[in-house]
Amino acid sequence: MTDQKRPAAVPARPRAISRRGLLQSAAAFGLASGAGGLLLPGVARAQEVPQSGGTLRAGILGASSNTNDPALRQDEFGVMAAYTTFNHLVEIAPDKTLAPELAESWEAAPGAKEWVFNLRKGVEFHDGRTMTADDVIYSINRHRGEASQSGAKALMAAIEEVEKLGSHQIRIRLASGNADLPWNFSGDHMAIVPDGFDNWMKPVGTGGYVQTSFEPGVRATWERNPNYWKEGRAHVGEVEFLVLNDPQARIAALQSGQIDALGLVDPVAVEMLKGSGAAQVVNSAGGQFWSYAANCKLAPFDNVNVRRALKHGIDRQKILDIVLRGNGRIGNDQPVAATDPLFNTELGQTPYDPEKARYYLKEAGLDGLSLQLDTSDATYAGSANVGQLYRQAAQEAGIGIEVMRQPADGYWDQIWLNPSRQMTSGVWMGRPTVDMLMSTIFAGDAPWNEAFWSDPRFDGILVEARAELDPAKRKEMYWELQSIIHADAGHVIPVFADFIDAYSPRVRGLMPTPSWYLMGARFTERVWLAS
Amino acid sequence: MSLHDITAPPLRAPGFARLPVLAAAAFCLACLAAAVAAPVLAPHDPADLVALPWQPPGDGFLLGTDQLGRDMLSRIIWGARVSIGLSAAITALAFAFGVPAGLAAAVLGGWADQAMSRTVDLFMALPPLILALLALSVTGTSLVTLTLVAAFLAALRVFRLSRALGVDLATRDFVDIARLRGEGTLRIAACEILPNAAGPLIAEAGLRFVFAFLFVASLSFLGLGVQPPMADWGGMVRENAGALNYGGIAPLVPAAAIALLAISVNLLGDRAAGGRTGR
Amino acid sequence: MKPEPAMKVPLLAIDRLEIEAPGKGGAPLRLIDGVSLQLAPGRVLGLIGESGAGKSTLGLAALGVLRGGQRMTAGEVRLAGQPLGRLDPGAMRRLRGREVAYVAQSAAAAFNPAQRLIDQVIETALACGMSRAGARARAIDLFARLGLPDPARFGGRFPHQASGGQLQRAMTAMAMCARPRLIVFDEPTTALDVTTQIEVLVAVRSAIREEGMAALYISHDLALVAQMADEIMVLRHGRMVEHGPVRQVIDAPKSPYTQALIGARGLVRTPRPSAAPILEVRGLDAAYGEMKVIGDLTLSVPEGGTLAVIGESGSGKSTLGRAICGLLPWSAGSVRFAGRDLAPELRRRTRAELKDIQLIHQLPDLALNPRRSVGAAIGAALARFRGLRGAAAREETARLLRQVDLDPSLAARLPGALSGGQKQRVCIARALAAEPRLIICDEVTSALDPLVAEGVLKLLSRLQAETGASYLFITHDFGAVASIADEVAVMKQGGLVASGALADVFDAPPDPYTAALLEAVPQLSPGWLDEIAARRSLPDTARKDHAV
Amino acid sequence: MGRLILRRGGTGGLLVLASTLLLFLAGEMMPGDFASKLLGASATPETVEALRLSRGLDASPAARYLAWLGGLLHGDLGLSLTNGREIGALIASRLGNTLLLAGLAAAVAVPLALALGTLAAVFRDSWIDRAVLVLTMVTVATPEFFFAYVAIAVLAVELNWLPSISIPRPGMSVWEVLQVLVLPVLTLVVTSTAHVARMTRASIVAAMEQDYVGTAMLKGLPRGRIVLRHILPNVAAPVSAVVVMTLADIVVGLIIVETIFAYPGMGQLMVDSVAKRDITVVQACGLIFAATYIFLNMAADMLAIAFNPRLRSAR
Repeated sequence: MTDQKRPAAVPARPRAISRRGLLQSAAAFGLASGAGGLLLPGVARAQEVPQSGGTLRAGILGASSNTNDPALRQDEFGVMAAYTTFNHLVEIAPDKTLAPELAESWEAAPGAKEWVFNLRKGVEFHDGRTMTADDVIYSINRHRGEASQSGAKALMAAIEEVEKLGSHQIRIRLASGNADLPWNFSGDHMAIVPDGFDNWMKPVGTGGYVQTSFEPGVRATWERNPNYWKEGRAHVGEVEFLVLNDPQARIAALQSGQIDALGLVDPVAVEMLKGSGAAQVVNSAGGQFWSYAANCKLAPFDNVNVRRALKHGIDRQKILDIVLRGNGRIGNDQPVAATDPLFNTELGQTPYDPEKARYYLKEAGLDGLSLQLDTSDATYAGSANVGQLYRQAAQEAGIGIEVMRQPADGYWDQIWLNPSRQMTSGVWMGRPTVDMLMSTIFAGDAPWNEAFWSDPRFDGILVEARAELDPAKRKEMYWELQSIIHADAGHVIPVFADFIDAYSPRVRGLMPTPSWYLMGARFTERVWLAS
Repeated sequence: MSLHDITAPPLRAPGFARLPVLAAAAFCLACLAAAVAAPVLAPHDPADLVALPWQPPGDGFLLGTDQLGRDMLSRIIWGARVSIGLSAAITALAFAFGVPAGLAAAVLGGWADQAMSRTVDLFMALPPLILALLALSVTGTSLVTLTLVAAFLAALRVFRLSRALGVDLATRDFVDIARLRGEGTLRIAACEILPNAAGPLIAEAGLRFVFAFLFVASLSFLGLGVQPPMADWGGMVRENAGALNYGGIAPLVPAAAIALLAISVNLLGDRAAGGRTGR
Repeated sequence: MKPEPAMKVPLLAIDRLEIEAPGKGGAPLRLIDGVSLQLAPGRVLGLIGESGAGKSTLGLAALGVLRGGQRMTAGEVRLAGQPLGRLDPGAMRRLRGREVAYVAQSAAAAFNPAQRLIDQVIETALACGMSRAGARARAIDLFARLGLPDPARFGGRFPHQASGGQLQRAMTAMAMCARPRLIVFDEPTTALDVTTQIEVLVAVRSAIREEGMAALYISHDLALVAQMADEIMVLRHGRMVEHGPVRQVIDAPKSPYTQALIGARGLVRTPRPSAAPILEVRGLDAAYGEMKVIGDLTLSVPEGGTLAVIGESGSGKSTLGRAICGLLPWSAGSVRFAGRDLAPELRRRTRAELKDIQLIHQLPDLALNPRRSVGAAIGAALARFRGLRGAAAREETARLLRQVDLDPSLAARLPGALSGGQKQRVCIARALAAEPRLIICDEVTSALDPLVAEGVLKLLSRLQAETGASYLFITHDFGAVASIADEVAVMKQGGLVASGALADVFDAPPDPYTAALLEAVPQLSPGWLDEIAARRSLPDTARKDHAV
Repeated sequence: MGRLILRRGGTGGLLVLASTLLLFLAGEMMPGDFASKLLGASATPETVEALRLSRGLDASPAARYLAWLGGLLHGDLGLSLTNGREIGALIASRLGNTLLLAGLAAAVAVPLALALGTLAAVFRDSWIDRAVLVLTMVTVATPEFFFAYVAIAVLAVELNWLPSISIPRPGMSVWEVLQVLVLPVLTLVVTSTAHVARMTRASIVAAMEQDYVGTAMLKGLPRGRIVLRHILPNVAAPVSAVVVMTLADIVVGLIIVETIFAYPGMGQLMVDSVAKRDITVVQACGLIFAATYIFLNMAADMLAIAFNPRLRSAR
């Protein structure tokens, strides 16, 4: 956790939450019932009327290679900038439901293979043009096709056709049914830009702010879009992003009042920031979790009892207390966050129980167990230290863990998903839908099946649930899936880490938002500044 | 020719300046002992969480605890092993390659000297931190590559010094005598030149050691140095830097250790180079 | 000679002075031990002694200055009646330059390399309140009187643009510029060639006489002091050994030490009958890179005898030695040794050839590896050339050390623990270890004190008789030549100007250069310098000075 | 002297050329590539290939090296791999910033260091000397990032006197810009002063051992005059060389300071680009650093020539 403090570490080192982390997370939206009971001045209170104006300054992780092109964006900067400049077809509302944004409504044909989206009329781009279906189709097609360089290419791969039905209506045909399709359009990659647009130094969108300057890796500024179509949104007069990467400098900048907003706050700083009165800290419990994946194709981890021993040999509370300083929840070896409506509330929590672990080892016919655990800062900073905690706890259960610290460079390419490794660590930001989450990590043919686990029954239920439009049935199926993972899969999921943000005292309208840092990356249009 | 007035008070007795040198020697020895006997000396396992994070000194933890609640004293002791071992390895490697190459260049002269010297010129013409950054990006960061890269950079300087010393010594009459005996280059370099270059080289070794130390700390800052959970002092400063904003002293402990060791080695190196004022 | 003035108010009075320096073991080392002297205005006192006698320390004390670490522990130094030990620094500073000035041995190092000469010469005069124009005029006048070329513009040079002799004279001008009453000359001509030396001596002497200044003239060369001084004080180990008027000290030395000093100059060798040459050098050309040092040189060394090669610095005599040894391959010509041609390159010579020709250097400090013991230095040669190792080598080393009159126990010592003379003897022993047929002695006595040098020369003569080795004896010192050579060759600018049997060349110099060289060799007789000065229409001394 | 300078300049040119090759090779050998870094998790072989093609990476290394060199000769640094921008434009403001910061740091550090070094040397073995010795030893032995953090914690956070972020904004007054730069400048000054001060002291002490200083004393000159007229002119060459080398070190040493204070300079750009495998930018930055370093080293040598009357008057 040492390095929790450096959510982004320094530029030379791959970001703490890189690749699997930050990059996906933008598209990540766990539905959650946010952390309640905040008594901060900035947290929205009904009686307060938002004020307009002022300059909102945020410290953002970034690099000189940043671009405004949402298809190629990297880092926190790209995500935050995307939601400041652009709108999307749908948005995750602060009340955690899927809300219309540039699409006013949508409808799926039975089987969820065909979708029709009705677009909002009278929305103007920053350059004065009015948004039509052509713009939306262009914006979607940018991510498809052979030549696409987009990060959302895989996400859009299931789309077979995008059709214009009218000036403000489109139809999307999928290869197979997907009840959750609209969620895919809330991700930052999927920003809506004018038809044919490609001048990314001067981005044009329909968002609440118009970019006025952009120095990659240094700063960017916006001013309020005077023609913004949304009511009661985008309150501040100007927005400024300062690229701040050094963990110490980020906190210091907030403490000394040079910035108003900071995401990816190190849990270690939380208490101090709260105590100092110099900042408001907002925790958003969401879908971010750490994982240890035991290789189920490799003996002895192909024996479910060994996997159960591993699950009982970890002291989740200690990791939560020490590494996260309580800023999170303990995990239960399944990926759905407790804040998700589809969370299986009836699943029993696996405790830290060395005796039980020993018992399971014996069941597996083993007296003891020793294994190598690969960790790397490529996952989250300080993962090696968390590994040490696991080692300490597992020792009691007769499980010897050798914590390997792998170089960040090449960890994802060479160590992770390498069928010869015994146990690897990973980090997941959650996914907008439980289906996405499970199909990317747990399905037998999942691209990132880090535990090499497969269960035909699980796979069958998963496909069935995907096309199911009935909420009650969905819930039943997803509960079942969670329980299968919990009991059988190769994953040890010790904790869910909160998204922790900090704001200067003058920021108002704050609200825990489960989907990502800084109010699901939409803070610029949701907060306002007290004078 | 240093002159003084006939009335001027005589210089202080040399014994007076001995105190800092003795203290430096004591500190170096202590660090060395810590490095060698870490398993015996450290009160706790450096990886074990023994208390709450960032406890102040006292309460059974002489130097408090670190950002994870590990015993700072134990980590400093084990860190001595990593830090000193690494710097020593870097220095040793740099000398193992730099000195023979430098002396060979000096004694051989001609195109061999030209080839070696110009190559070294090229690498010395590039900023060391940039070189390290590039090299470590190419090779990937591990204890081995880190040592090799830092040793290479140090070896460049050692080469230059050795060559300069060698060129100077190679013109000495006793080297002529050895050549008149028909002795080979290697023997001349080893028997005639090396022993006479030893003084300045030892002083340089002290300097290189300190630089290696700080260089590794700088690289640690850039994420290219010693990787956790290994405890090296530079990394410990970095890991605990967060405490500064709380008014915690945790990062001061390893920082002070670095500074003290650097100063001590410096002092001893100066003394080895001769003269208490000759820095 | 001028009449001795009455010594009523001594300009400089030193009374039972004691000066100490920190010694090695912590016990202080007494550098000056109860020396007293008085110097009247206008008089010149010569201080004589070998290295370590304390003469420079005494000279500096006259300026109220000590070297680093030294302390005055007793006695008093009075300058113009003022007790230097009790003045405040400011007052002391004001005395320097106007009352007393200093001329150092190495003017090249004593001038600030970054400033033009004139600025440095007039600096003190300006500080004394002289106008810039006045000071410049005075300096130019002094330059002229000291025989510097183009006096009006000479001062515009930087130190590196003037020769050693010129700098020495410029430094004298600098000392004189503010008209001090006393000048301390600390070995002012030791670093110069004899022909240059004599010119500087003449110029300096006439200048101080004209200015009526008193002087302390410090030198290790009795002959020089005899020319410059009115009286002589002989120092040894910080104590005064003898003090008296020049004539008295030279003609009737009272102390045995002084007698020995005077006797050291009288060593003369009985020439041997000429033998067949063991070494023949024909048409030799040698160069350092682009710079040609030796051109078309031909000479030979008689078997069992000594050829002395004489020349001033830059004449190429040392280069000749290095070429013959093989350290500097020659570019043309041939060298025949014992009837066989030698290869120019060292690595093409046989071990026997290497063994047969040995080299002894001028500075034993540099010629001995400071990190190898005496025994190891000699042992390396024994092992290499005679295959002796272990006990045999140790025995032979002991024998060699005894042969050069050293205690065999010295074999265990490092060179740093030996005196200069001992070190040179070790070098000789090391050369003998090879049982060579030819030894090239490159200025082997130049760095040694006269008495030590005499001992080394005697040793070399004796060894020649014992071993039958031939010597190529390279030197600039005529005294040494007379005591060791059978034949001489005089070199100038890389070529030979005269050669032949010792007596022939010395008694009837065949060419003007050799004659001038011989004439410039300081003689003990006090009137010698006057005679030369009279013979040459001095001060036309600038003719051979040229910028380096 | 002209010939010496020409020769030194020629060597410098060759070194720059050689360093281009070195940088190019380093870039070629760097594992991972920008395309997969950029596309991250969503990278598929096709998207990576498409991106690589679009940046012209399909040409052979030799061809790309020659093209790069050709571009350099025309002052064209090429395009950034990650965002396709002109590197020249990307670097221009960064270079300006870096030079500004380095210049300010040098403007403070150099006179300070010279003064400290001179004082320590002139009052050798006095308390001043010892104080300077201890001060320089401590600052040399303290990692600069640590000093920066302490400075931020105390001066920015605790006392709130100075901003901890040093991003100059357009439209700032000179005074505001200076204020923003205080902390990084302070850090650089602290870490770079020691070296120059110690070298200055050593040079002066060495000069004081020279015979001509003894001569000056024996000429009865006051101490101040000896220092000013006889010592300082003679240490100008070595000290100016150290000063220039320190400048070079400051320019390069900015990497860490820039990172901490978020100052948009070259060092940050380079570190960033290495992480993103934006090889063309890495190469351009590396080249500029190398050229600066080589040039300043050359300048140091030339100053030494200029200050040495012996070399100055030779030819």
